Amino acid sequence: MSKYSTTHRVTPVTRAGSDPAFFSCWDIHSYYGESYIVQGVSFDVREGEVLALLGRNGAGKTSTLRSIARVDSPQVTHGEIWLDHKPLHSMKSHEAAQNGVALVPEDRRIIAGMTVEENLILSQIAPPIGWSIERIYDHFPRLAERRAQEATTLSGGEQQMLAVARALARDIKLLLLDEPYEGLAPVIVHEIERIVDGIKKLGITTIIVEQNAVAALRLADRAIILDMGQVVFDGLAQEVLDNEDLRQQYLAI
Amino acid sequence: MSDDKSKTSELSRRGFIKVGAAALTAANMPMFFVKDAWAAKDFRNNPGNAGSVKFGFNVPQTGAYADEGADELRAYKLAVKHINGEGDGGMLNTMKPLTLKGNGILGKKLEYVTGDTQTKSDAARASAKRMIEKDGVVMITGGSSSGVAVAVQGLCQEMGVIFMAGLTHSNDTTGKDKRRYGFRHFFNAYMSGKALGPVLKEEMGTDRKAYHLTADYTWGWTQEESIKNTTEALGWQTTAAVKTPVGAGDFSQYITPVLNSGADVLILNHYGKDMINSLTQAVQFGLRDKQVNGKNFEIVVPLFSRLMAQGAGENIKGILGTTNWNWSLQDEGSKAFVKSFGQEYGFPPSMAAHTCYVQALLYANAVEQAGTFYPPEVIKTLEGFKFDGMGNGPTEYRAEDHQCFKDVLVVRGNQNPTSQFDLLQVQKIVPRSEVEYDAKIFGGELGPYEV
Amino acid sequence: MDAIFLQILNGLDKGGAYALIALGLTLVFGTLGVVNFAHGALFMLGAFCAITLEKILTISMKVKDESITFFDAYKEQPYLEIWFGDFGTTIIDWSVPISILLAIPVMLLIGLVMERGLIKHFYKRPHAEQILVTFGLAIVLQEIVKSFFGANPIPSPAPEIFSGSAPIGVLLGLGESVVYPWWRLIYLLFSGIIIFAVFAFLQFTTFGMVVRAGMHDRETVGLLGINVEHRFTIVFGIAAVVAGLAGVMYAPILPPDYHMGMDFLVLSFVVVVVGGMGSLGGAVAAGFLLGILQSFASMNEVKAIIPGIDQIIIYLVAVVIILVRPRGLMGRKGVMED
Amino acid sequence: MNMPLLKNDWVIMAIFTVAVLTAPLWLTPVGAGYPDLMQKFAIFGIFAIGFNLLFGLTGYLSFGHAVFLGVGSYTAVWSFKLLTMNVLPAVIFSILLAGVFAVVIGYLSLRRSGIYFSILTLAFAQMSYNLAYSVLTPLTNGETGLQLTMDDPRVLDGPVGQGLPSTQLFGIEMSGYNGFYFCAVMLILGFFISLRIFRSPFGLKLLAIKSNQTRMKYTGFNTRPYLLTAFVISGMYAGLAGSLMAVTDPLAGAERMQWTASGEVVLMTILGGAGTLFGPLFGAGIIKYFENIFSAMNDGRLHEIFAFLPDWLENIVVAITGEFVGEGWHLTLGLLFMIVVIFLPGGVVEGIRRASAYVKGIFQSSGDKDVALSAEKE
Repeated sequence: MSKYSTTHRVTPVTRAGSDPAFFSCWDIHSYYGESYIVQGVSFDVREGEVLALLGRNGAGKTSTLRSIARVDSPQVTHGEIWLDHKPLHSMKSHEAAQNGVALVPEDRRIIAGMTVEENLILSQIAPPIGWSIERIYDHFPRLAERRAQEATTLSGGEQQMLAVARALARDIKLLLLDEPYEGLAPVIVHEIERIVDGIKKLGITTIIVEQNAVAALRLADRAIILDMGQVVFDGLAQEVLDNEDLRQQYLAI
Repeated sequence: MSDDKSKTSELSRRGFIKVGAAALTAANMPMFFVKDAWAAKDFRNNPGNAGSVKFGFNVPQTGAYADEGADELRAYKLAVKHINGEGDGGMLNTMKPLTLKGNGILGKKLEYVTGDTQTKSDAARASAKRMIEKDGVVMITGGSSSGVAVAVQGLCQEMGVIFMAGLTHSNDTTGKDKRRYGFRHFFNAYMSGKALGPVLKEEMGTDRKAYHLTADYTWGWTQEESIKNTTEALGWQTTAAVKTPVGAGDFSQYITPVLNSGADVLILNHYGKDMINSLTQAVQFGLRDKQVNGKNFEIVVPLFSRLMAQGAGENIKGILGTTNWNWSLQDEGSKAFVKSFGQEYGFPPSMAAHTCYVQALLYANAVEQAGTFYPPEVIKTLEGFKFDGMGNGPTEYRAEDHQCFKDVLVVRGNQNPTSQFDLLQVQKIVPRSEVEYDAKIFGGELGPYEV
Repeated sequence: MDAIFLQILNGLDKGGAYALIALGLTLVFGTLGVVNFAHGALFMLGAFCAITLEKILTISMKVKDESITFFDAYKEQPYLEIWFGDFGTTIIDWSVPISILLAIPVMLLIGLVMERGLIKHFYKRPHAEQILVTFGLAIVLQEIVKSFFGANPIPSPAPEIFSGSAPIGVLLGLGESVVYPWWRLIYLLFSGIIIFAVFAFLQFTTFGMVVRAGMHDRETVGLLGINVEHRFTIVFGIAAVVAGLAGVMYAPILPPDYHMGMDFLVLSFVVVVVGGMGSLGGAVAAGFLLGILQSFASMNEVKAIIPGIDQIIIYLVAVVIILVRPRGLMGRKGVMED
Repeated sequence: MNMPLLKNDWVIMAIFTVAVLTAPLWLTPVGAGYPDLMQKFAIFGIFAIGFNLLFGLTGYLSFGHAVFLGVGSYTAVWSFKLLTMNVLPAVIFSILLAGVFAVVIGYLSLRRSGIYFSILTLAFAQMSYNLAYSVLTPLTNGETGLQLTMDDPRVLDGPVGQGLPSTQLFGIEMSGYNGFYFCAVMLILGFFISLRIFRSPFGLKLLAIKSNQTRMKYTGFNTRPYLLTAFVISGMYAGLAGSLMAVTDPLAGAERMQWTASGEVVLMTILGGAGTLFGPLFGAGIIKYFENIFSAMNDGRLHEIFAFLPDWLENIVVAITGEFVGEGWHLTLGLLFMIVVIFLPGGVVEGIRRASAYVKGIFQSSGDKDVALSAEKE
């Protein structure tokens, strides 16, 4: 299990369930078919906290998020995931979603062949329902303008907005943001950053995965660095910004 | 070599055997196969001193003709019983001349093996080979299509085992593809045409325009040709003859052109499922209610069977066709067979059952008469064999082509059936003399007695 | 001209049947991602719903034919006729349309049981294994039907009043010789209604919206808290019902036998693929297109130029379309391309 | 199959050769030790091995492979009719012509992948079948099948005596056991080539294509020539199998090209275990065994088999088993397909592997069950 252990390896301080952490995952192991991707990841998130999940390409960041959201692949073979005293590890993705998890995937996954509004309606079919569609339109006037447009014809930034809006349309406890800035022009990145900042102000617990570590760290309270499927650092966001060795070794910045 | 042909004489006859090759074979051959081979007399599957012999019943058990195959098998089992002296004896009581004694064949108890032809040549041949190579049968019989019959007949010729064909209506079976080791009790397309001719003339006159829909394969072609020859001789015109793919399912695209073709008779050269579908759909298109050229539009189905009539239901009523045999025949042989079949199974036999039953009896009788299972002698006995009391009046197995000649039935779908089995009404029994023809017209060669 | 008009009708009619079968097949492909070789068997089971109902309705009082002693020959009269007279006769006459009422619950149940009991476990298995298991299921289903009903086709006529042909030539001013069977017109209408109903259901209901979304991106729909699997089970049931109804209504055109599903299977796959994997509209368009082309290729005039073209037209068109358009008429990228 | 001994190809070949050549001995107790069925085992074994080279290695599921079987058969029979009854030219021409067909069909079909590829191959095969059955009757003799006749020219052979000549290999007649041994030698050769391909860099490339075609394309690697080569090799195997069918029984029918025939080899391969060396052989054997032995059982035969039971029990057992044999053999086959896929994903070979791992587990450790489990995981 620990053939990739490194000097920075952090032993989990809490065992999930035994500590009243709002969100907690403990020793999760996930596989894509034969390949072993997440190799014993453990961490906690406090309510309202924003956590940046960092690491190089292939370090297992997206896989960790997907493991938490309980989608079919990667397959979690071991470990526990708790959100607000509910055992996510024994749920399927739709059950996890009904218990307040929302994943905004890296490629946004806007449903093709449907309008903006239909994409929003779709996210309000299953409970618990969050913002009303009117409130979303108030908040994202760009989406209101394009409500009848086929959603996949939106620009990248607008699609990202829609993906986030889709999460807000549900009553969520944990937002998982996967590469929200990826592939967007700098101007748009600023806009999305403002939106994410707004979400933080709403007090929604968030885990953000981002290649652009600096941008993520600006936003995050805490950071975790993954390397080869394992947690090699768990500390304050500021610490990562301060520790150049760490950044060079694991983030190449 | 010797193991598969079971005969030594062949080695010299073929003359191209090399000593080394024979040695190789012998070395490869498991011992237990050699044992019987050399002890045997000189033909394949010689029962020798064994107390029993086996027939191979090769019938379609799966696929579209499985019901026909099931009926064939019932008839065969009945034949085995009767030959072994069990049951009421069936046609053994009516067959003349009769050599069988009701104690098996030449004193040997008759047993049987079964196989599934799947109505595919390859599967039928594989099944027949199993019967010959593994089960050691002395005769193979059965089948329900001409393709299968020709394929198995060819195999039986090569392997030196007699084949009594089941349902096969193509002229080729005893024409260009005839074989010394194959015999056919069923009638053929040519005879259907000959038999239908006078009835068509009587019913529909001589001024008709016929439209053919023909299954696009060899049987369909021979039937179309035979019927065309007959009707054109009557003075009918042939408006069109359209080939349809086998298993087309929906024939509507072939039927609509008939509507405006000016034809007043539709001739369906289809068999089995194709016939059931094309007839059902032709009736749906209102062809039977149509008036063309001041005459009632008519549909003719040259080859009928009771199972097909069942499948077509109401649509068959009043339709003319020919059939090899029907259970309502009142001759002694037919009555005896229908009675024992009915008592055994609770319903009347189909023409497939009749054909197969008779074939099994005829072979057994020929062996008994020849006093040996040696195929060339049995073949010689069957060739030109004349008999009566097995339905359809006096019958002959013609020596030149192994085709059976007997009366042919022209039937009509029954308008008012008296029971659930009373589907076909015999319109006319066409005497044998009217359907006979010269064996040379279809060519082919029987091949040798000795193989 | 008349001939061409009739061939178009023939093609539409045939196309309606192809489209109905292909529609269900595509629904299952598109939602569950399962290659369902048992879909033809569902079509066959539908047709046998009609046969079964007819058999039930015509349970008869049997009067033995005393003249024959050695087998069970009887003349029969259905109890319905004895009890209700002409009304009973009419009910029996209408057994094919009535059996739609039987087929809907039965096929739905069969579909749900099939999906929950078997197909469910094969979502993530390789397509080859899906093919093998559903092919095995198709064989088992048809052998069961065979052991109950035999291998011979069983006639199941349409109601008497639809037995003739409609004089559409007179109605449309094309001449008297243009007639078309009532039942085939009804079949065409029926397939149109069913296709429309399925599309309307998918387009205008919330359930349908979820299904459409799920066909595009199952995972994301799950992430929105929707139990997709549960809904897809129902979609499978609907596909079974569509196939079953296609079978029921086809019974008067093609007397059903146990093998009819297998006969349609290959063709319906060709239709689905020509239409493009995962595209419902494509499946329907391809069904009608191939139906019409097949009808025209069967015309004597065409066959005289290219002998045997009616034997291969469907496959030839399939080859051309797939080679010219990589994903069939309206297929989506990445669906069943690996 | 992770016994170290079996890692050595020559050991595999030696065992395989002995097993095939002694087949008459060990197949007889199960009722399959007669020439025709053993020929079929070998022929369909070759067909399935060839199919596996395409499907098992590349993942491309051809649904029209029977067309090459048919082409092989027709070519062989024409060679018997026109040239000589010697089987060598027939086999060679069949393989070559099947190869030519495979180049054309493969070139076109491989422009697409996934189910589009499958349907393209299916369409080519169905067109060939429909034409061979009807329009091409002068070439194929349609429904009846292409047969030898007395007046065939056979330019290389002298005039024949009475009756139709037999196929022969320099004088050795190719029916019965000789035919089987000829097919067996071809099977051994075919298996050897397949083994070499599995182990070769070419085979590994094919496997790489199977696991990730898109990635290989991105890296600028042109997969098409590799796929086409695999397709043609596999078509030639089918051509060989088709010619052997004609060698052991000089007749060629159109049904050999029907989709059901193509489907059969697909089922054989999946049933045995696609992508494994031995799987297709097992699959071919099982299906042919069912077709020939199970279909031939009837009530009489069942009564013989169960004669050891008390009468009342015998009747019940015969009544029940009777539903699954004879005319019910399709039902058994269908159930078998389902059972194998449900319980043994990966086919019969997977089943054998699991069983052997389980047995090993029992022998290696009394008490430590983890060994068996870990063996399974490997």
